[in-house]
Amino acid sequence: MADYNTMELMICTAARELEDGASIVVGTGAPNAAAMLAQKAHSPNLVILFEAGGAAPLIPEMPISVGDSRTTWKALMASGMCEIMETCCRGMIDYTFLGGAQIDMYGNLNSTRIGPDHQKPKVRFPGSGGANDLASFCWRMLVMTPQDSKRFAEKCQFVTSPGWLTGGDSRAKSGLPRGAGPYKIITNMAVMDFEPESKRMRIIAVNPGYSEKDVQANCGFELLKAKQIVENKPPTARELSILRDEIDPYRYVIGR
Amino acid sequence: MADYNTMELMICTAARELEDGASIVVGTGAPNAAAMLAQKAHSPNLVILFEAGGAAPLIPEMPISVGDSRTTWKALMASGMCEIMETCCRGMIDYTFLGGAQIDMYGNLNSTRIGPDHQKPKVRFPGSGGANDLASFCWRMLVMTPQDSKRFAEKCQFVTSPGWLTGGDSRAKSGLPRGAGPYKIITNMAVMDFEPESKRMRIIAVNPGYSEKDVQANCGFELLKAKQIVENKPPTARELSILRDEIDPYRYVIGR
Amino acid sequence: MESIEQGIGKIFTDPDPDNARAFFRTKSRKLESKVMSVKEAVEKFVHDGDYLTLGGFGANRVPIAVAHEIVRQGRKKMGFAGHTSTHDFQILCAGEVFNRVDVAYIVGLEARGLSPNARRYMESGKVEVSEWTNYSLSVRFKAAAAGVSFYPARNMMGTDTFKYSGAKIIECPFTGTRYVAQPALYPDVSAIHVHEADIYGNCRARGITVSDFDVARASKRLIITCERLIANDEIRRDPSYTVIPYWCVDAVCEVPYGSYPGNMYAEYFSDEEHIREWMKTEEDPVEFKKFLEKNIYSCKDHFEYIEKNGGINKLLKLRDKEFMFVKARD
Amino acid sequence: MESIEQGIGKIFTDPDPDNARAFFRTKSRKLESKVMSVKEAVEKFVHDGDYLTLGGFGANRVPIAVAHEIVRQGRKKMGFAGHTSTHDFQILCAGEVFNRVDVAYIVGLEARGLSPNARRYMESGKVEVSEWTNYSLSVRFKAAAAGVSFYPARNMMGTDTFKYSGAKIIECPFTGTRYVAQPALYPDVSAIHVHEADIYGNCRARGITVSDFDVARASKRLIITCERLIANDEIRRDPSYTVIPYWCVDAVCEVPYGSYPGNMYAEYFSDEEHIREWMKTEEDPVEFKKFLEKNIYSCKDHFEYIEKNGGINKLLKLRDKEFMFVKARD
Repeated sequence: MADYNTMELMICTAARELEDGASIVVGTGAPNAAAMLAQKAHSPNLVILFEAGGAAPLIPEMPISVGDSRTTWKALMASGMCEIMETCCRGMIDYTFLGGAQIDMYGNLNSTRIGPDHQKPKVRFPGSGGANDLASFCWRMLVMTPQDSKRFAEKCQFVTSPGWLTGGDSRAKSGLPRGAGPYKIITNMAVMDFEPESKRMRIIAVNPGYSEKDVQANCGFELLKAKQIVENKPPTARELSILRDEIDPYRYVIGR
Repeated sequence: MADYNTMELMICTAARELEDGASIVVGTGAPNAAAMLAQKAHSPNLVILFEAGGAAPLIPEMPISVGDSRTTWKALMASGMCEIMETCCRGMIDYTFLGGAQIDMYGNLNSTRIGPDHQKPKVRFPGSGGANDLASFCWRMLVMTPQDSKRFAEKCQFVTSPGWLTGGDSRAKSGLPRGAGPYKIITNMAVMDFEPESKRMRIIAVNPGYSEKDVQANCGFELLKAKQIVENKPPTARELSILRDEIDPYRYVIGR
Repeated sequence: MESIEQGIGKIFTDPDPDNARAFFRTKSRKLESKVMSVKEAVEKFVHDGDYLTLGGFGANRVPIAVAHEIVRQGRKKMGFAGHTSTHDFQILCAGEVFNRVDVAYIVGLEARGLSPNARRYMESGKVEVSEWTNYSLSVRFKAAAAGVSFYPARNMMGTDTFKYSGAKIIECPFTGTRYVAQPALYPDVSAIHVHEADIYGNCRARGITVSDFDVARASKRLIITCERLIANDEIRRDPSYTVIPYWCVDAVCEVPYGSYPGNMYAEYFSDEEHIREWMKTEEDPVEFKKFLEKNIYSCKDHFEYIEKNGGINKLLKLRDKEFMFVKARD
Repeated sequence: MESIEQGIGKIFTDPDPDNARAFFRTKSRKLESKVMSVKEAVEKFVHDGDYLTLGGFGANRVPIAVAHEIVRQGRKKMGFAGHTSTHDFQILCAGEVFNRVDVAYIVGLEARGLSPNARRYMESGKVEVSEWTNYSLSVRFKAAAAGVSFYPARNMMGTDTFKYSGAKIIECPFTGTRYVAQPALYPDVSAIHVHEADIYGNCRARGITVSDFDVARASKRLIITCERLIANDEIRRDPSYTVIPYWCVDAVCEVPYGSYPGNMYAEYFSDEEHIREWMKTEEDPVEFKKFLEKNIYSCKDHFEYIEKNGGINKLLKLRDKEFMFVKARD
């Protein structure tokens, strides 16, 4: 039953985090696929929202943009950016998925630039978009990302979106809404959470075929390790069939 | 041609202040009648708005409430209170009409209470409603009111809505939007404006049949007098016929 | 942040956004039927001592059935947002439901005059007041809807309205402009009447919106009454017109003519005859008691109230009046 | 008011509400026809050096005809709000139209990848940037629409996004909660594409609204492009659906398919083939120059551009795709 690729594994792992009755703001691609999978597999009451205004659509196929018509297809509401972000800020949204070019041990994310000169960067990325907002407001931030030691960086060259900032109680002191923050990091190799006191990233599960050592070897900083590290469960046949047949038949995401 | 009552005179006088292409937020009753008259008589492009959300209706008959369906009859927009008030605050609204139980020499208005104990007033009036907001935001505040020395008070027992506050540059210093304030006070006896430096109320015109002395005798504070005090022009036959036949055929307002 | 000046009025609700977040975290996001009677909704969601907001504009698109039911069930010691509250205020005063009010516009019924009973109640000393303005209350709801503890506005400065409010004056960190900081108002419970809702609480409304969409979002608990229940499919047919999403809503009550004797945009005009009778009767406390017994306490529900005051025939006339059909003049 | 901390980024526009009021005082409130061509509208209302905002969401309900015309007329040294700006950003970069940008989301085209030419331009050092977020820019427009100089929000704190922004950190005078004060953004000129407008500029739109209604109110000058002109009577038939009132508007241009190659809710889907071609061609600056010559500089108007890329037949296919008709898969 190893007949799945790492993208499929990450999506299935991520989907399992989303319990019935929860709410989530997602982007395009893998996060969207994970939310759709959760909804179809085990959480029919998962409410999916998009930052540009779409709320609770019956998503008919993968959106290309978080503002395209797929995000409002038979939706319950087509609204605006303030509506969605303020629903998050009021505390009504449980989850969000984010990503970036770099992530550090506290879950801070860089999606802005590489290079030291801000006005003339070596590489310019899109910037925050809604990521900083969602990372600030949603109760639990999830990240789905391939694991390599450049991406898992000792220090982000630019902190676009807040994780636990510099760890400990630094996020609580920053003024960001109380109790929200990074929750789990899902990679091709492992699942990480954050140790409650130091807020440092910690391995809690490894994927079939990988060891803790592999994970650490592909990480630019020292990872903490949970007392018990479990082996992550592979996708089930049902999950895979929903994902392949219903959600992404053209393999836009799982074919990557 | 003295075939008109003082309410009709006040409404016609007020209507003449409203030039074509201006915008105004009005309430019910006489102010509404004045705005409708201006629109029908000489200012077809006068835009009339209501604080509850109605914008540019073709008002079919006198509204009972600034939120009733007459305020959105064939209107250009049915919106909300923030929409209207913020249109005012952005500086898009030229005029508003206000009133109150008391007005002082700086055009401050009391529509909140009589009696010294705020928690147990002798007489409780409605309070600000939108009056304080409109007095703060609209460029020119107009007042239409019967003239008597109790109403034109030395000091308002409660300043609900701002006029020129304590005169001089006190309003500019208060933080209220620059350049807005009371403009003209139209009574059954006279028309007053405000002397530019002291911001004290000043007679600029008297109505047919009244003298400056009558006006002062019916005012609880000393009125300034313009260099030239003119006699206010009586309503024209055309104004009266529009007012009586088209605007208020049931004499709800002009029959008072 | 230091404030330059502050009012002496009380703030009756907690503006803290983290406390509000902790509450909203627990609020259901499930798509499940919330249809119930007004009686049930008030029993379940309106408690003695709660801070209450009623949607609409005094006698326009107001949740009258809920206001009557609150009086009928004898709720007391509530807080209330007097945000151009006119006929609804009259009803709550009749039941002496509240003992503290954020005042923007109370006691009056606009062009109709002042309510004698509401004045008596407000002059009795039984009710604690803080003064605000219509826009201030709108902004306070808007701030709460945005999940923050205040928004700045340029009104109220220099007046006693400010002095008797719970607001504070601050300066813009960019321009030095002075503002009144308006503290967020998160009501414990609100009721809003709309044209259409589905069983989950997704709502559509037409005509003026006042501050209702912000009130809906700011409120911890929300009762929706609607002229008509509609199918969820109809909501999904075009989501552009949903103005309140279901996750804000705790109860959905189908109450046709639910704004009666108030006006409902594109449905029916206000029953001015009945409102006049109400105001007239208030002049005599003994008569008014009988009037309330007839129109509220002895009524099973909103429909019995309507039937006692002309029933469907009256409402057809009010429909004619709303659309200005010629016979409306009869 | 002292701020606790402040970003080092520039604020490219004046947040002062009294200066904005002085401008808006002079803006016409007359109900007069504003119908003109996109060419005229850009000539009249878009000037070198102006700060520009484009409505919609990157490649959804975007005023593409205006973006092309700005490039065609060679506007330079503009400021720009990169508020999830994707394909529209690509177009403006192609013309090197701006030299300063408030960044929320730029350079990328969401799931489609990054624009090579936009990256080159943004990495060239020719463009000054301040960093913000999508919500920050939304709040900055919302504050301007409300006629104030800032609104507080709970994002950005603790990050470099804040550090490279023009925002400041303040504390709530009621709760002590920390906020990022977001300075109001009053654009000199904006363009918004809507479904329907009358000749005066009263607009209707469906689907997602992003921040467009606030942008419309915040902007000193506003160009509306619409899929269809509709009669003023139709606006007045039910004013509940007017989302932008005419007094915000300076020009009304009827541009069916005006969001092409972007998506227009309930009208047509995006032309992904053409957008892919655009991105691919950008890889080679020489090829890209030819591509721009063909698709922008040599085109008389938006329709010529559409005709060169498949014309009405292509648009019928995109309509099928929008509605997910079976043949859309062909």
